[in-house]
Amino acid sequence: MPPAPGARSIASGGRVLILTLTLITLTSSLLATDPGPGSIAPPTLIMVNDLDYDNGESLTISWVPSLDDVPGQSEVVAYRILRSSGGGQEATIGTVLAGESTFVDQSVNRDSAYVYRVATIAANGGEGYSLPTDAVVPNREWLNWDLVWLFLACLVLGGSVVFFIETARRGKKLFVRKIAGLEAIDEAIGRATEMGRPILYIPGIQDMDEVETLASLTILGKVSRQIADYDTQLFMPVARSLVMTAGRETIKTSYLEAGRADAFNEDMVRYITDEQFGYVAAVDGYMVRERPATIFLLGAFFGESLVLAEMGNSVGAIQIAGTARPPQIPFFVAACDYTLIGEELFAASAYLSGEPRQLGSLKGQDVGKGIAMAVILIGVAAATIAELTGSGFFAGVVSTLQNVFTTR
Amino acid sequence: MSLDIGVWIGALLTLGIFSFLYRDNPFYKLCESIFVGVSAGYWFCVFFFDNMVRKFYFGVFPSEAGIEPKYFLIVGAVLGALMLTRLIPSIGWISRWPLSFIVGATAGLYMMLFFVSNGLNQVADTMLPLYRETAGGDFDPAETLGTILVFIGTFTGLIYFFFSKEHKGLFGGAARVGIFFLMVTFGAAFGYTVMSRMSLLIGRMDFLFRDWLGLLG
Amino acid sequence: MAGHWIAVAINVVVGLTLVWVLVRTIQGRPIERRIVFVYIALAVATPLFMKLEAPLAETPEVQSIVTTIKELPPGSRILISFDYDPQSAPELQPMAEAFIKFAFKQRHKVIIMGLWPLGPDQANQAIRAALEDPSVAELAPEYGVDYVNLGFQSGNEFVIQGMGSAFKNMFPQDERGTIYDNIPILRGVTNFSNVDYVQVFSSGKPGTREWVQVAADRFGATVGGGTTAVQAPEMYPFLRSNQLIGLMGGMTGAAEFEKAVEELGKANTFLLSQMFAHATVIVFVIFGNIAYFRSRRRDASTDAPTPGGIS
Amino acid sequence: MNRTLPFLLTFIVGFTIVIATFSPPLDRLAVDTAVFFSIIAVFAMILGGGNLVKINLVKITRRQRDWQFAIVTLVGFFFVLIIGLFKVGNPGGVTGQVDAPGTPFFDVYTYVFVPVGATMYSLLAFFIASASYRAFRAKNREATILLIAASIIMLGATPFGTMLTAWIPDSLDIFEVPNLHFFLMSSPNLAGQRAIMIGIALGVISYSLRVLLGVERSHIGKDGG
Repeated sequence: MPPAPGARSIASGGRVLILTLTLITLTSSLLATDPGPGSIAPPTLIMVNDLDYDNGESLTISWVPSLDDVPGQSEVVAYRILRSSGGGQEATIGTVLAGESTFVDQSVNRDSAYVYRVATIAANGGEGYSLPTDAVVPNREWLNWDLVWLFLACLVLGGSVVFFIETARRGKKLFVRKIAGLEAIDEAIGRATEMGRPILYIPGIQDMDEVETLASLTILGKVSRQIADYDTQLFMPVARSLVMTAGRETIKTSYLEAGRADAFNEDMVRYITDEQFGYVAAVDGYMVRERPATIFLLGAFFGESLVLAEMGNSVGAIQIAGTARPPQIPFFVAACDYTLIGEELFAASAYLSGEPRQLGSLKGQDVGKGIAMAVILIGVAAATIAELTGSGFFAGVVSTLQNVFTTR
Repeated sequence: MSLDIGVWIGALLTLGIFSFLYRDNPFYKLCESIFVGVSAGYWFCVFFFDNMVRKFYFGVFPSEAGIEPKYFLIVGAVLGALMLTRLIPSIGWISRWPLSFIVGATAGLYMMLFFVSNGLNQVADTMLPLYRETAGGDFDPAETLGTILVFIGTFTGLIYFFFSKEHKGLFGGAARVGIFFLMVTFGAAFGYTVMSRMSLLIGRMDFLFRDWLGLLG
Repeated sequence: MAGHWIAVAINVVVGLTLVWVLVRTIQGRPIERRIVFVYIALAVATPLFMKLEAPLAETPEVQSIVTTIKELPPGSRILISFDYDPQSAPELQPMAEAFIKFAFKQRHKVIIMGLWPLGPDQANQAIRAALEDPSVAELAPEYGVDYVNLGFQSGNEFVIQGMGSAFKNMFPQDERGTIYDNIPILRGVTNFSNVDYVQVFSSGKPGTREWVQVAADRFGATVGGGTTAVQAPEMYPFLRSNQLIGLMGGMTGAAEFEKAVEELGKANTFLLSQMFAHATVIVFVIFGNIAYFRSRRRDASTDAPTPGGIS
Repeated sequence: MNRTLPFLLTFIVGFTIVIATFSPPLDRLAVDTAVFFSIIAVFAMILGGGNLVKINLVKITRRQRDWQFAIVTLVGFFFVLIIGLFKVGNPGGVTGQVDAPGTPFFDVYTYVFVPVGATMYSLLAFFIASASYRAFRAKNREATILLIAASIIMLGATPFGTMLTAWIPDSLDIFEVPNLHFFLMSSPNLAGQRAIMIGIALGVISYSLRVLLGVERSHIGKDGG
């Protein structure tokens, strides 16, 4: 992949700041309507726009097509865009087909000023040149002011999470309700120990660039810490090599913390294959042969969720599942003993740690939820009043709120 | 019946996998082992050529003149090479550096992605009047009911997810309403999943009867 | 036609045996799962031989895609991303074929790409199928002028983000190795602002969700989705909020699209099997629950432990 | 040192990407990070592939159960690896696309990979049927709602639903299955989806902050490890 010569801002809205507007007088364009033999009308009204909030790596040139450029006729073939900078040589930087009226120049530097001309190219080889534009310097913006509301929202939410982490750290007790699936973990590990059968931990089938996988590995940290205490056998088959490495690291840490470094074994974590159902086939085989007493299915799951959960159910294991993918949740609900739904998966590691600071972060995200609910309530109420009474004030409230909460 | 050897291999493998439905058997195990080995090798090659050769090598040493080399990619390769320190147990802890890099990048990236698309925009889209009119200006009962349900469901669903309050009393009642809405969502997901899986089975049957046996026009 | 009647006969017989299943289930002796498997196999296979036409309702999700495409002036540029692999082809290929035929007949320019390695190959198959259609062949769409396949680019949603700056950055050349700037259809196409519509066919991640999040939300592209049925429910929030213009969900969505654009194809053939399979699943859910309620009532009256068999 | 550097790396990389969202000159960072990830993943695959080979070799040498199939797995793995990495039979030679049509690598994909994968996937249809007979019980009010919704969707998704309720008069057409189907999908389902999505967003943000701020650092490991 070649480097992007002119990467532009991700989200600059549609607002375009017109820096330069070079008007070719009406007279000259009228004159151009009567071209002599071999000559052709040039494009007019050449404008050079610099996009708001970009990296200063592109300029957009637009024009009013030549009067000879009539749809369905082939007198005009194309437009040629010429550019010069710093009084240097003028060069063609691009050509577009007849009928087009814009060109994005992505080969500009922030430090230079550019002058453009656009030429009509006729079928008979004739060319009609526009007047040159004023010089334009592409502008770089360090901050995208279109996103200021997003930034503030980040600050509020991030701030509340950090605030409660701090509050908890200073020793204030924070209440967190029971989450059944997580309460059951102790029991599930204990059961495997009693039965003398292994525990199977499945961290989903996605790689480390998926936040659900990260969450699953943090839960693995807490779970394997307990497993180390109980001295129960743990097996974790994975579908990604990176997850294998990270999983080993996580389990090893837990075993070290439990003072059971001797019991740790790299083969607890095993890479199977990246292929979804190749992985499933192997894990199913393991379940049938080894009959694990407890199965954790936590992470990003797709179609394989049902196969794994059904198979685990049929070998009589206690199953604790969790995913943020709604399509897979019903199958977990049906075939597993406990299911963590969406947000609960991400809260699980904090909950399991029991550490005040971690629990504080849950409180912080509840504040976020509270704000979301309050905004929804106000927004809906205002929208309803506006709809019923036609009040401009309430309509204004709604559109302001929507504006704040919409980033597209 | 097909004369194409590829179709035959495909059909035999298909039957081998289907035989698992009766019980686990050597024919199935054979297909499974082939699949595990072949797929691991396949993805290794694809990732190698796509990531190492195309992205990394041609990123640092562009094949065409005039393209700026991306030397910073070498940092990525160094991080990657650090993963291999795991092969030497005494310095294996160095592999935490690339892992930390990945964890940080993933956390940072997803934070913003989910905040915008899953969070803010969904909140904004729920702010609709609970009284809806048709295009002609009359009261629209269906739309009104729909909007009210979306509002109640979203609101109570969020209550269900509250962690710092016990589900008791009025709050607990609301959370219960919320879980009902979640159950409809899961029911819908179930229905659609059935649909999807059946389609795949239809595809396989079509392959066996049409492409292999030639029984269908 | 013989196949049709044999299939119908088999279905009548199989339907009658369901009574036996019901009786056994009520008696607390549920049938083995392997017998359930046989029912599903028959429910899917036999309708393939039947020749019946099934009625189909119109849904706003699918119709809005059709209307959007129809309202575009001829010569509009449509970007299609093929984000699936052969494993999901049974669901998505019929959809893709019908869509491409329709786009060609509306005389639109089609730009193809894929975020899944094998997507562009599926696209080529769909194009081949479309070109076999006599009425499309008549229009003789030309590669490079009327359609182009940019191939696969890895990087998931980052590819879409990169395309927001310039398509060329992500796809320096097309699948056949032609330099981006030398492809006539791509002249003047810098980024999303130069395409009129984006259609995604997806079966997972990256897929329609990522296109909505990046192309629609960040760059304001008009995005329509075509997903496997599994993915469809997740798309409704985007649909309701107009982040997604329309949606074809699974085989039914494809069948409806085929009907709406008068391109009856595979999806309509498969729909009958789909219908029988669904009916079978529903019947089994009902049977299972009848047995469950009866056993519960027995428990309540005799205080006996839960009978086994249902696990 | 063993813990501080990884923590700093996580912290700096994470927050740089967050800040980059707001800064046009930096917004390519996210794209470049993804390339880094891909490169690191390839090195990790060496470890994964090595693990696969090791496990199967152990199985064969110790004559563990089903060791014969371990040979099949290894042969399949190395066969594909060799024809892939050395581009055996590739018309484009060593510079050709590895999975170009016409190569043995592509054939393996088309004739082994696709049919087995698709069939494995379609096994799900059978599992769903048996699950619906044995597992989907209206055990309580929640489960009942789930089942009813699922049934309406399954009916509404095929012509079956249309036929079943076609007799309902037009004035009550909201009760026809296709309409119920759309109503369910666009209202209660949407509400549930939205609650889940907003919840997940908050969960991810809180989780990410815990990771980036080092409150949660199990991925970093323990000193001296």
